[in-house]
Amino acid sequence: MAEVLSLHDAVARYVDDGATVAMEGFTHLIPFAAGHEIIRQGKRDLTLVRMTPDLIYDQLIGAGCVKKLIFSWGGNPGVGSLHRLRDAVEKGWPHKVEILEHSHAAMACAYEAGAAGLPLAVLRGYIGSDLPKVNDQIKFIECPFTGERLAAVPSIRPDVSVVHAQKADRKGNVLVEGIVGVQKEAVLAARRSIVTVEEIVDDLEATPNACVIPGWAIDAIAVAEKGAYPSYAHGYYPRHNRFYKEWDTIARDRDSFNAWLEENVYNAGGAS
Amino acid sequence: MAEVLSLHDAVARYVDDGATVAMEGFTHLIPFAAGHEIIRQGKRDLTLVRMTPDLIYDQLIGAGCVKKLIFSWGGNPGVGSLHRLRDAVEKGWPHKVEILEHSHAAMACAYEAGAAGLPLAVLRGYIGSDLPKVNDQIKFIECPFTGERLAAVPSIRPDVSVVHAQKADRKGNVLVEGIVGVQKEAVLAARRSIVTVEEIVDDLEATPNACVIPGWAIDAIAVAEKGAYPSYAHGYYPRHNRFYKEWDTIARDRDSFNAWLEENVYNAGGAS
Amino acid sequence: MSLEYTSAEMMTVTAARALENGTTCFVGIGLPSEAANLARLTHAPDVVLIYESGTLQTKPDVLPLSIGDGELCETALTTVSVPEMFRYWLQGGKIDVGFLGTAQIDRYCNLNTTLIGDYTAPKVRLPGGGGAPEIATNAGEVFITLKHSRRTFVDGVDFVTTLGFGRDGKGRDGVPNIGKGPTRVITDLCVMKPDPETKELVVVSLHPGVTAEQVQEATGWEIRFAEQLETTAEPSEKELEVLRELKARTERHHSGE
Amino acid sequence: MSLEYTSAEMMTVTAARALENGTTCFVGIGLPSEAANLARLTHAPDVVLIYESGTLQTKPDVLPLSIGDGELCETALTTVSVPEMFRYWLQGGKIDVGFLGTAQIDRYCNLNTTLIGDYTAPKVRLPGGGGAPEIATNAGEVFITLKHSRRTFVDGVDFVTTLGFGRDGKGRDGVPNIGKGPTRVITDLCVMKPDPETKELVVVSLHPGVTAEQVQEATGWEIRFAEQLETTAEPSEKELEVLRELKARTERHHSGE
Repeated sequence: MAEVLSLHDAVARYVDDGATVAMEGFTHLIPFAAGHEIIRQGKRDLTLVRMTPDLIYDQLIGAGCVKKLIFSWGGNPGVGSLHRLRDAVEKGWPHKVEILEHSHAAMACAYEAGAAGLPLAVLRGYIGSDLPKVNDQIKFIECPFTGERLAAVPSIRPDVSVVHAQKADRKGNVLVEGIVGVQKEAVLAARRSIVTVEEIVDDLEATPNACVIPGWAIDAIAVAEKGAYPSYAHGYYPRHNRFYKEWDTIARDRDSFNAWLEENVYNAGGAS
Repeated sequence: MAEVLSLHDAVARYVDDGATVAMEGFTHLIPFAAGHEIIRQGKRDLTLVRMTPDLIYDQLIGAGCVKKLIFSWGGNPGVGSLHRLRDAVEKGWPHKVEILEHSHAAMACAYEAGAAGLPLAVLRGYIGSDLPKVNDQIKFIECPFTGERLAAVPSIRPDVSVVHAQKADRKGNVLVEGIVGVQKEAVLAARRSIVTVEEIVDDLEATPNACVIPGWAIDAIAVAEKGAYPSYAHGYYPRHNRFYKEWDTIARDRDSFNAWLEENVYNAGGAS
Repeated sequence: MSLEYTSAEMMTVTAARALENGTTCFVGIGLPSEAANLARLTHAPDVVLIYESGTLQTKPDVLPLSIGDGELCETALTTVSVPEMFRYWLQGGKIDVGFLGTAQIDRYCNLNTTLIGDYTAPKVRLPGGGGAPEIATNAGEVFITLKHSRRTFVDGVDFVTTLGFGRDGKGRDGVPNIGKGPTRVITDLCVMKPDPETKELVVVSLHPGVTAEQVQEATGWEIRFAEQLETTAEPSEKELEVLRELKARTERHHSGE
Repeated sequence: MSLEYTSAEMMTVTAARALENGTTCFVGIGLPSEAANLARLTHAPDVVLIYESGTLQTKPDVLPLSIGDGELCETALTTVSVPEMFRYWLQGGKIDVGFLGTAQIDRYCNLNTTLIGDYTAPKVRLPGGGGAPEIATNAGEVFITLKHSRRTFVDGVDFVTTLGFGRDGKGRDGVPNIGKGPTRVITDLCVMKPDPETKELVVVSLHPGVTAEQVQEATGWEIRFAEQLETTAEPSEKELEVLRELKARTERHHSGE
């Protein structure tokens, strides 16, 4: 049953050093506020899972929280590289980050399989790609009916998933609207889950088939206004595309990154 | 691209004798009007697929359209048996119907896999059940990651799927709302599809994540007002529960069934 | 003070009491649905009722005739597709209790809803498995409720549609990722639980006025009784009132158009 | 009459023309997105654009910076989850054309977006595969567009992120349920198609003013030219006007908050 906590307390309670953490949001509703709280609390040795690492994981990697990254596309969308990710992978700063790399289709299926309680996902994927040569978690099985060779990947079952959504009601039921990505799957696949929301309301006003995650399938709800910024929340605020472009300059250099982190994360207090 | 046809023409064009036909609608939006049109056109040797055969398949079986039935629960919900189905299976009237029997979980997964273009569905199912002994399409595979034994069933790929929905717009995009069952999966899994709708509107007025099937993924749209009756259409008319109870009497006897069929299907004209 | 009530009411009330508040329950149609909704309307207002039609956390005002009546969707928190229901919610491990009825049950709680007689030439063809085979293995535990008779309590079911504990009581041993299975069976005569070791059903409680002989008479095998055989608590006035109102509302609703 | 246009505009217009009206197109971000939207705003109003963020049949007024800008959802027919997008729509065989960019391409249209150098010690780490590996095999056919240079057109990609026709041109032979693969590559210099037999890329059309020598100079292997080498048709006034307005709108939009 979802408990309403401060973001500080939710992260302190559910994100342990060394945990496997999925913070999802497919370009939309990216849980930046929660990511910054994880940085502020100095979590270490995290295995981070995310289809599109985006700026949020660039920041967590640059801040030294991350031991391993499982992902399928690691760039600054429409802009270029994630410089902190590259610096960690190419030069080992602030320390070496191990990577495990998939395709989007495989990760999406692996979340789906995780939500479905299965140990594996089966897909028609990775045909002719070199990715199976560098990721030993990609295997192939034979269909017992047709003999077709299909890819199999382990399902994703994070220790904790963190997502951001538009709103929760007072029972902790959450409405996600717009580009819903793999958020519902990430929450259902995880042992524990934190959902940050723009606001808590009396009535979700959801249509019959809306994407609603029941409160009893969530561990903690934390209010984080503009919690997806500089990403966006459909119906609340737009994506700050200019900041995504500016990040290219900020993150290119270790000092300017550190200065940004100091000012915007460590000294930004955060929801308490 | 969806073409708007009369129900007569849609059935005449896409439902061939001997075809595998899935008519879905999980207690809601059951395509009765289309089923009656199939009976009127005297289609024969159909392999019918449906999780819950319901009255619609009882009628098709009693009318002699059916060679084989693939299903997971064949009753009159909350009332009792499907007497025409039982008469066919137990006594071979009007002729013997072959059955292939699954569980709901397996059929739901098999539709999902069909929509996903896969040859098989994998599920944690059929443990300790005798069903695999009488259905040779149920196999078991070993997870290459955990060694767990999981059930595998062939995906469902009908020649044609027929579903009923609330409304279509003028481009043939369809909105399904309420209990959406496996309708979307049935349409996407099939080679051809017919969607009957209560009405055609200018604007679906769908919310961002509503269950909308694009017109280019459908072959034919046919208007069939009250096309799900005596089942129901959320937002249009309620389920005729009393008729479901009355059906028990009508269908129990071959003569009363034939009389009902004569009056309510053969002589009912139907949308032309 | 003793109230008047039928054995069917006794069964429903006892079944309802088994459901704890806050539990997530995957509800079968018929008797389980009646009991689960009675629980929700009495001691367990926050019980989460889930029907296989995709309706999550539903609060029907009248009992549904089918598993997918409009009432279920209209009063649900949200409604998901049927594949999602079986994959994410049931197989995904979100269900505490699966609540099932059955046509036949044996001493190891195996359920038959497929047929009477031989599969290729059935004497009576029943509806089939529906959701039960996976509800019974993927839910945390399973409650079963049905009327007690020699026709339903048989010495070996004709067909194991749904696993209880297998024909030898060992059907769940060593199987990974499987629920506890049936933990109680509630009939109009008594309450039974599987023996912790052998998994054979043991009568643990007789409903008021019911004798052990009556239970044995209605059971197709030599049934065991617990050493500390209890008497089931009677329905309360409140429970009977709520149940009768629920059934009256339902009757009025379903006899209309 | 000859219009003034840049080689980048020539590339986008030519790529746009490749998309027929009514096609369902799975659109990669960047150049493919620009071309696909130009097609939609000119000769192909009913082209169905699908982005991996789950937005089905979207009609953005400005080009999205990311694959999941709000603009895509707001103008879409509907938006589905990302697992559904990859499972039902891409793998389910509903996509006619996958439209991709790349960092490196070789003579057999294999694409590398993973890294330059060695996998364990990369010289340059690129973003990775994203949707491309399965778009390239599950879509009916694949169009590729990128700028022509020796950095991008290499004699053997460092890593096959995404299958063209394999290192020997036979990577799709005998594979069941696989799309046709790349059928054309559009750059700022020319249009190439795979040889029907060997699958090696052949230049079939040079853009106006471009010489075969320029193309060879910008290509990391000895590239073949078709016997009937054509000249690509110039952009029309209408196409240039629509493209420039689209880019100006986009620029204004993205430089704001």
